[in-house]
Parts: sequence; C-alpha cells; structure tokens
Amino acid sequence: MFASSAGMLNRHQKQVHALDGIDLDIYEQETLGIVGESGCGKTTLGRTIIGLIAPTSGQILFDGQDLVNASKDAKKSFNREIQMVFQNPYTSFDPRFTIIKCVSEPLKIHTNLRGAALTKRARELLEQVGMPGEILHRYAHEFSGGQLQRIAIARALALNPKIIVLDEPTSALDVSVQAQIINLLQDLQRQFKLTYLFISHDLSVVQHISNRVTVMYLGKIVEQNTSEAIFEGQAHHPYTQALLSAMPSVVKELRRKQIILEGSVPDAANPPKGCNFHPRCPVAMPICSIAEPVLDNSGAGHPVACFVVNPIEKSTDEMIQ
Amino acid sequence: MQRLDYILKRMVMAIFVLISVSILTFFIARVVPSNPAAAWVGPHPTKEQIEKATLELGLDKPLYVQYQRYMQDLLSGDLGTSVRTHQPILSDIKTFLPATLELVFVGMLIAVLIGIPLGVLSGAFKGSWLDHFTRLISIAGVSMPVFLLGLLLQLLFFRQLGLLPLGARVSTEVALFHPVTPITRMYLIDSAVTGNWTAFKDASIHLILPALALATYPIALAIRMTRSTMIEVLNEKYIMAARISGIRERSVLFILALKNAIVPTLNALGLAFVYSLTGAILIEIIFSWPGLGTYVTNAVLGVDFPVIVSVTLIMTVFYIAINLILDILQAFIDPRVIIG
Amino acid sequence: MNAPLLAIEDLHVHFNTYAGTVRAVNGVSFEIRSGEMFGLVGESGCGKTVTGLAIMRAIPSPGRIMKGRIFFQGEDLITKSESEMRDIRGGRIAMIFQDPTASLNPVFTAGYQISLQITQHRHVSKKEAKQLAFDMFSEVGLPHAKSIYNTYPHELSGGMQQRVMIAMALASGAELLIADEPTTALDVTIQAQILALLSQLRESEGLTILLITHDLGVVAETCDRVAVTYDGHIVESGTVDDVLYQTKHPYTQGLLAALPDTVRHKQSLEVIKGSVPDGLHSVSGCSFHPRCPKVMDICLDQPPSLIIVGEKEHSASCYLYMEETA
Amino acid sequence: MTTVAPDLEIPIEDIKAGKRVTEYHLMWWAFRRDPLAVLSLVILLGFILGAIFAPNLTPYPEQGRGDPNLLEKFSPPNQGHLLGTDYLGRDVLTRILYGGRSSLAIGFLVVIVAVLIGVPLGAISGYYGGWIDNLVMRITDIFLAFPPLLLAIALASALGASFTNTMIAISFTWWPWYTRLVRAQTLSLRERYFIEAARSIGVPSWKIITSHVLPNVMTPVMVQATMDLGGAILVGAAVSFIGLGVQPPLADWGQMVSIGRIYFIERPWYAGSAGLAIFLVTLAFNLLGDAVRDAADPHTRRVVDVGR
Repeated sequence: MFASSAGMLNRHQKQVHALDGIDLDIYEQETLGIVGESGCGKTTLGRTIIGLIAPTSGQILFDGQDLVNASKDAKKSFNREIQMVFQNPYTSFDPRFTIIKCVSEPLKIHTNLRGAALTKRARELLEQVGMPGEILHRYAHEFSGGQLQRIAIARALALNPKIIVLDEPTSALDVSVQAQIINLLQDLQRQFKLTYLFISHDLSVVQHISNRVTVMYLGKIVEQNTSEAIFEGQAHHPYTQALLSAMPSVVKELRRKQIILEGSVPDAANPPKGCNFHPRCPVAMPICSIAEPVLDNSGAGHPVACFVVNPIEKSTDEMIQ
Repeated sequence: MQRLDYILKRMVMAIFVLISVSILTFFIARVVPSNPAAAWVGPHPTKEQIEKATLELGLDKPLYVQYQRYMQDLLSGDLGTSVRTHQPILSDIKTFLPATLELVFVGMLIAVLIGIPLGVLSGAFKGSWLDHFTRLISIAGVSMPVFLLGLLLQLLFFRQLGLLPLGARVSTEVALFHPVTPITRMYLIDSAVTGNWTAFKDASIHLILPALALATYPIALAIRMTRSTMIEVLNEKYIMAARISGIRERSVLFILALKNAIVPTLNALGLAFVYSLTGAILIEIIFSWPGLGTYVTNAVLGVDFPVIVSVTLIMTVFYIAINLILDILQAFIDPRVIIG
Repeated sequence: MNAPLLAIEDLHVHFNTYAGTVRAVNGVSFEIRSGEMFGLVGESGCGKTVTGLAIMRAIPSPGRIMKGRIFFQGEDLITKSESEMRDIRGGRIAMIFQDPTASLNPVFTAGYQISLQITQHRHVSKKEAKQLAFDMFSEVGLPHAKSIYNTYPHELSGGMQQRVMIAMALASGAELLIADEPTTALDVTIQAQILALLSQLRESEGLTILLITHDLGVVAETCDRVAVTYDGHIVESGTVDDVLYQTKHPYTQGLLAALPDTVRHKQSLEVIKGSVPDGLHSVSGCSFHPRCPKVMDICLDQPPSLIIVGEKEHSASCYLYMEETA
Repeated sequence: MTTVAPDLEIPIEDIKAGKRVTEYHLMWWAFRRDPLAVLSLVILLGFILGAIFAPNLTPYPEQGRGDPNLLEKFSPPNQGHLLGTDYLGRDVLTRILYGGRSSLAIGFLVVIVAVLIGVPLGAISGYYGGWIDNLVMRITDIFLAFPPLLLAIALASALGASFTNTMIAISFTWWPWYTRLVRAQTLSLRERYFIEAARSIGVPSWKIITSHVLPNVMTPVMVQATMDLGGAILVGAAVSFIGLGVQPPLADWGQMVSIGRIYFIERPWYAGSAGLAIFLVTLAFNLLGDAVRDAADPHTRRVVDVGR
C-alpha cells in the first residue's frame, strides 16, 4: 500500500512561526522562568537554546559567542555547558540501558573517563541527587517518576554545565514529589553555581523557583519582570493578569478576582493580525487588531508588549503601516 | 474541499507509482537479463532472431531511448508477441484475464463475507471459544500452501465424495451443447445475461472449489487484521467512555467500534486482493483454469519472457487501481485520514 | 442538611495481578449531598479514579469490588443488575475524564455522539434529539451549536472537546456528574473556563458534582466539601474550609506544605519523606506511619478509623485525635 | 465487562532480590509457559536437524541427491519407505529431508537479506525524516505496488531459474516491509525524550541509531521475522511450484508438489507429504511468531511495574 502519512506532495505546508522575534537575556546563576500555555513556544525555545532545533534566523550568544553559526568543535563544547532535563521522566531513559549507561553517556562523548573512573563518577553523580550508588546496574523501569527525574538531573550534571534548561521537570510528578525535586534543584543551584532556564505552565512553581519571569503567548514574549513583582501585583499585561487570576490556589490571599478569557489559544500556523492576544483580550482597543505591540519599558517600568500599558504617542501611523 | 484535495493527491501518487513501476519492469525486461534480446525471442534463438530483436527493441541505443520506445509501445497497447502462441500478448491477455478476474472476485467476495465478520466477533469476544476457533482457522489459513489446499479439496470433493468437478471452467457437455456466448468472458455474468442457466449452474459448480481454495488465505488475513484492530479499538478510551455512559453493547461494537476498525481492515482487503491475484496463478494450475495464471505458468515453462513481464505489469496496474479505490474509500469513512 | 445523594460505605476494590493483590481502594466511605460539589483529592495511585469507576460499576478487567455498598438515592448500586446499571450509567450518573481528545470517538461527529447518547436514554425522535443536542451545546457554552453538531472531534480545541463531553454527560439528565481530573490536560485559562462552567451548571441545573483531582488549589476554589485519600482510604474529610485551613491529618498538612505557593519565594518546601505505597505491599497499622513526622507507637500496628475531629463532621483517621474525642 | 484472564506467575522474587531482569528475561519466561510455542520450536528443530543430518539419517542418501531407483516406482508407504516412493522410485521421506535444505535455506536467507536491507533503511528514514524519508518511502511504495509473487517470478525468470536467483528475487520483494515497520517504530521512538537527550548531549546520529534506535526496534522486528520465515518458505515453494527455483535432480518441496500433483488423485502420498512439510514448517513459524509477540507484549505478559 502506498498510503504513507507525509507524502512528498505535502511539502507546501505553511511555515509555522513557533517563535517570533524572541529577545531574551539569562544572567549567570539566576533562574529565569518561562511561563505560558500550550502552543506559546516555551518548549521550542528550550529546544532551540539547547541546539535541538536550528532557528530560522537570529542569534544565541553564550558568553558572547554565537551558538547557531558556531563551528562543529565549538558546538561540541557548548554541548557541555548547556544541559536539559525533560518533562516526562518515564521516556527520558532508554529502556534497554542500565542507569550507569544512561548517566555516563555524556561522559563517554565528552571526556576520556572510562572503566572504574567512569563508574566512580556516575556513582558520585547519583549520590549528589540523593540516589544510592547501588542502583547503577538497574533499569529505568524499576524506578518511580520522582526517582527518574533525580537520575535525569544527575545526567544533566555530569559535564559540570553552566546552564540547565528545565522543561516542565515536575509536571508529571505528584505534589509531594514535586516539592522534593524543587528543593533538590535549589540546593544544586547553590552548590554548583548553576543557571536555570525553568520552563513551566504552572505559575506557582515558576514563581517559587525563579528570579525573573518571562510570560509568553503564541510565540512571543508579552511581559518580563522579577518574580516577586509579577506575583505581588505588578503584572501589567492583560494576559499575565488573566493567567494569574486563573491559577487556583489554596492560599486565600492569592485568590484574585477571576478573569475568564474567552476561547482558546489560536493556531500558531495562522496567528491573528496585530497583537496575537487581541481576540481574547478583555481590554482590547481598535489598534490592537491592526498593529503589533513591541516589548517596551515606558509604561510600566519593565518590558510589556501591550498598547494599553504603553500608549502610543509617537509614530502611530508608522506602526499602523 | 479537503477531501477532494486528498483524492487528487492520491491519484497523483498512483500515477507516480505507475510510472515508477513501468521503469522497474523496463529494467527487469531490458537490463537484468544477461542477454535481453535472447530473452525476448525465447529459447534456442538463432543469431538472426537476436539481431532482429536487438534492432526492434533498440537495444543498441542508450537506455533512455529504449525506455521511451518501451513506453510508446506500452501506451499504444503493444505488449510484444508471445514466443509460444505467436499472438500479440495483449489479445492473449484479453482472452485469459476475465477467467482470472471471475475467480478472484468470487474468492474475494467469500473472503470479505466470511473473514471480516469473523474477525470482528473474534476481536470483540477475545478469549471465547469462537475466538480460539477463529484464530486456529486463521493461523492455519496463512500457513497453508494454496496448491496443497487445492489438491486436498480435489481429493475430498472429487475423488472421495464425487460431489464436485476436478477442474476447468465448465464441463465438456456444456462447452459443446450450451456454449457461453462470450460478452465479458466472465461465464457467470455472460450466462446470466444470455439466460443460459444450464451453463450458469455448471460454471458455478466449477467455481466452488478453486474459489474456496483461493479465498482461504485472504479469509485468514482478513480475520487476523480485523481482529487485531478490533481489539485495539475496543481498548480505546472513547469505547470505555461510551460504555460508561450506558450505550448498548450492540451499538458499541457494531457502530462505535466497527467504524474505527474498518479503515485498517480496508488495508487488509488491499493485501487480500493481491494475495488472491498471485494465489490465482497457483490455483489455476491445479484446477486447469484457463486464466492468466495458467498463461504465465506456461510462459515460465516455455521461457516466454515477454509474456511474464507483461502479465506482471498488468496485474500490478490492477493492484494499484484497487489500492487507489480503497484509499479514497477511507477518506469517506475516517475524517482524520484526510489531514493525516 | 440534605439527605445524601450518594453514600459510599466501606468500599474495597482489589486488582488481582500476577504480583499479588493490589488493594486500590481499601475501605473508602463518604457521602455526597444533593447539589454540592464534592472534592475527592489525592496523589496518583491513591485510588481516587478507581472509586469513581466503582460508582459506575465499571472497574477494568483484573479489578473487582470486593466489599462495600454504594447507595445512590437510597438504592444500593452493587445489587443492581447489569441492565439496570446501563440505565443508570449516563442516565442518572455521568462521568467525564481527564483527556477529552481520547474520550471522543474520532470518526463520528460531535452531534452523532450526543444524539446516540440522548436516544439511548430518552424516548425521543431523532429530530427532538437533535434539538436537545443544540440546547445542550449552548448550555455548556459552545457557540454555533449547529456547526458544532456536524464537527468531528479533531476539529475542536481541548476546551471545546471537554465542553462536548460535559454536554454529552448531561444530555440524558444525569443528576450526579463524576468529573475525573476534568481539567488536568487543559491549559490554565481553559481550566478556569471549565471550572466556571461546572459551577454554573451546578447553580442552574442543581447538578451534584464529584470532582476527582490531585490539585488542592482547584478544590479550594470550587468545592464545598472534600475528602483526602491516601493508599486507598480516606484520611481526612469535611468542609473545604475545615480540611484546608483547620487541617488535622499529618498527610493533609504535608500536602499543603509541599505546595509552592504556600511557601515564601525561593525557600525550601516542606517535604513528605518517602513515597506513596504501591497498594501491593500492605503497610501495617496506619499506612501513612512510615512517612509521618508525628508517628507514635500505636500507629504501627492498628489502622486508625475515621473519627469526628471538629465541627460540621470534620473527620480524620489519626491517633493524634483519638484521645481528645474518646 | 471483560473476563478476567488467569493470573500468571512471574519471577517477582527475582525482581525483588535485585537480580537483573531485562526485557529478554521476561520474554523468555513468558515464552516457556506457552505450550504451542514449545511445540512449534520442537517441530522446527526436527526439520532443521533433519535437513542438516539428512545423509546420516536416511538409508538412501544417494536418492536424496537425485539418483533414480526405477524398480520401486510409486510404491505406497511401507516399512522400507515410510512415506512411499516417487515417480523415479526414490524414498519420499529422504527427498523431504533433503528438500528441507533448500526450503529452509530460502526462508532464512530471504528474511536475513530483507532484515539487513530493510531495518537500517527504515531506521535512517524514520530518524532523519525530510527528503531522505520521502525518497526511501517512495521507493518502498514502488516495490509494494507489485504483487510480490509476480515480481519474484519476473525477476527470477529474467535472472534464470536457480536457487540463488529465486532467493534474490524473493528478497527483492520483501525488504520494504521491514523498512515500513522499522520506520514507524522509529517515528514513535523519536517522540520519546531519551533520543532528544542523547542528541542534546551531542551523541552523533549514527551512534543514536545504532545504540538507541535499533535495539529498541528489535522486538517487533523479531516477531515479524519469525512469521516471515514461514511466509518466505511459502513464496519460495510457490516459485518452485511454478518451475523456477531449485531444479531437479535436487530436491525441493515446492518442486515435489509441482511434479506430484499430476499423480495426486491416485497417489497422494508424494505431493501430499511435501505439501504437508511446507504447511507444518510455515505453521510452526507462524505460531512461534505469535508466541514471541505475546511474550513481548507486557499486556499479555501482564507485567506491572513494581517500582511505581
């Protein structure tokens, strides 16, 4: 049968702007939280930074060097500096590999450690994340989600990286296990002077662990501020406000008046004109459906991309064009 | 609109496959044999024959010119001349193809009518005696060499019971005294159309054993595929959701589950069809059935290379057409096929 | 106080696997009153989903209801015949699930599925069923009911799919809706929409809802009363205010303390040591004792029973409160 | 709603005791408990050993190689000839043992060649995607558009009737199925994070394919290969039956049925025993494949992850 899914006639697919003009700085030893709903591009962002996806255009600078157009050797050394922990611990490990094989995979690629020295290092890594060294010869299916996520963190630490991209590392875990993992991440950050890029849809977790928070919507950054500010009443973008209000919490003081947004996130292949958020925005103005707002400090003192927050005075005509 | 797009896409694909298939058969005909010209003229060729064939086929020219000529011949219906019958192959095929198609269609009909319902029931009542029995039949069916089955059927129904004829399309008396007027050359249709019921009955009786033998593998295949898709579908969450919302088990099985299971089953039918086509080659030998299978087997024995290549091409075209029809059918059953 | 709409007494559900008997539900009792939103909360593997399925008498294959009674409007569901249950399922009690995409049949339109549901439980003509479906669609906030009717599930967003599921659940007039993690697969803003819809249906239709969830925040914002499950039984139950803000059981306390929003930024979270038991190897005494920070000698051998520890039937199963009440 | 399957026992104590239990241990454990699987294994071993040690097992090795024995033409089964003799008076059982050599060899060789071509192509196609995938898939489309037996017949007659050419011709039609299978498996593997994890560390693609992808697709390939051993034998027999393939005086099951069918109604033992041999071997491979699949499927094996 010649019925295959993606035929060669399917090629004329529309280009999807998963990420659209993202500007982001991450500082040493900070935790930058990326928050947004599905389809906002947060996972694509993480995968682009780690080098799994090549950006169509733009630069990723690490210590001032461009990662995207770097030479093969340079890329290999960047691989050591940036590591990633994935969302689902159950599929993060090859079911046919023992734990030692999993944890030492990066070491085999990037270092000359072999034999006993390799085993010693793997054991050491596991102990750093609170797992006993005896588990080296077991298989992933013998462990719980929380234990696997610890092992995944051990693997990420193997090469002494500077940055770890954490893509929803606790979303598959129970609350009590999530707390263990968050505490572990915070301890390790202090101990190894790590920089985290923490991607999550869960605002309470992001607020707890991050220094700064970036809110994304449909491939774009809509607001960026310190964690405290965003969660203590300094959220200016209507989307950030709606997200915060929708977050259920047991803490009575945190319960805000609910802003219920209409509809759902539009298809990234077919984004709305003007501001991506305007079809769902409770305070949308006529201009929002025509022009695209940019990140601007002027209205709120921190970057917000919204015409309501940053009223346009100067070049309205220019923008409308 | 999307559906039309999908259907057009499938048609373009089918044409692409057709062209590629013609290239491949061209290679088999003109490049693979150590001496294509000799292969083309048959066993024990004379020097002059080879030289003549070389010129005719343009074997001294570059490959693309040869292919061009090959395609021109094909499109004008010139499949070459049979080494054995000395007839144009196309007219031979016209004579033999209806007999094969009649056999294959009846076999397929039996396979669909028996195989798919059995597969559904077997999957729905997994672990029941019916399921075990059906699985036994299906695994024996895919393991049974079709020629052995044909011989065993003859032994039982002709030799032991004396109920059914040994072979051929009609008995000698009918051929002599109630001959079927050739219209489509499918005897069941022709005799029915002309009201020749003696011949119709005789042809039907002659069809029973070969069609049954031919249907065995497709039945087994249909059971296996339908059963496994049915089991898969019945494990889906939406089936549990339907059961939990109190939908009658009958509706769950024969409406909600079956429509999901039918799409992969259509694929099974495509496969069943191709096995029927090739099975027919073997069955025709056993039952002295004057169809394409007998034609191609005699060609193999008589080293009639042009015939072998042409029959391969014709049957492949049939297979591609059937697959195209099944693909289009799918689009009308499962909306996800179109966007997938 | 209303009479209970649903009362579960000492429910036990076991799964016989090769590895031994998994006690998924091990003595669960609670009551749901008519018109309330009742939260059943717990971590994965605590038996909350199995409890929901048990009410429907739809425990999957190796599982069996070993013991217990389930009273719905005073009738014991355990003693019902399969055909009586079929009328109750979907007709009087409906259930929706976590993943609406998987719960909707992909090859039938939303309209066909809801109509099948309606004609199954009500004696109405096809035309009436269609009109009813339109009404249900607009009731659950689906705009353009007519076009939704002819839409295949894959053409709808997750939030809309869940609305269709809710419409189907309510189409035949169910009084009790069991919502098993109805918003877990959805985005935060969509979760808010669905929760608001459930609250609204409760007001307008007098619907009683059993909300099964792992999210204490959701419970705090939507439910009236709540039961916290651990290892197949209930450790604490009562009004939401009592259970979440006058918390008695150490497990509930631990769960609350582990929430990132209850603790100041960047500080360590409270952690319950160890992990949830697997239901396969039974723990002697109170099954929480190996993880309990306040464990006492008595906790090791006798399982505690659920006792009243406060006002409005606030109860907990913990020896810390046994003396006080005794 | 569904019936409760009987509980199997699994080496739970071994797991608890910390013994290394791999996927293959569990498969073998489940496999051993399946009587049909063991029976088919015994049948197959019988045929394979019979083929290998044919000269030592039969009193008529020269007849196995083709020497006629015209004095005993068509004797029905008797003490000296358990399955009777053929049209040249040769012992049918001996011919069957010898004929097993070519039939079994065709089965194994075809499947090995198909796996060797199809599996890497499928893994590469699924792993890289893009134009490579498109190209490979279109090529498989073309091969799968032919009725396999016919393509094999056309190729074998172009190459000339012989054992080797039959083998080449059948392999030619077989590999695309493995490409399809492995590609689909690879695509679903790519959804799992451990492949991404390896990529993000900088593990080279070839190494990801050899160390992560291929080992993880081996189980379905094994199941398919086991069943295909039977299928390939069936097609090989069909090609021989038509007259291509192994030529007399060498023995071959398909060829034996082909010659014996003329005498079948009066003397069924000759073609019948050869046909039965094909049937038994194919059946055994199919049962074995079923058993391997069941053993590999955690649902039928009913393994619960104990750690969770």
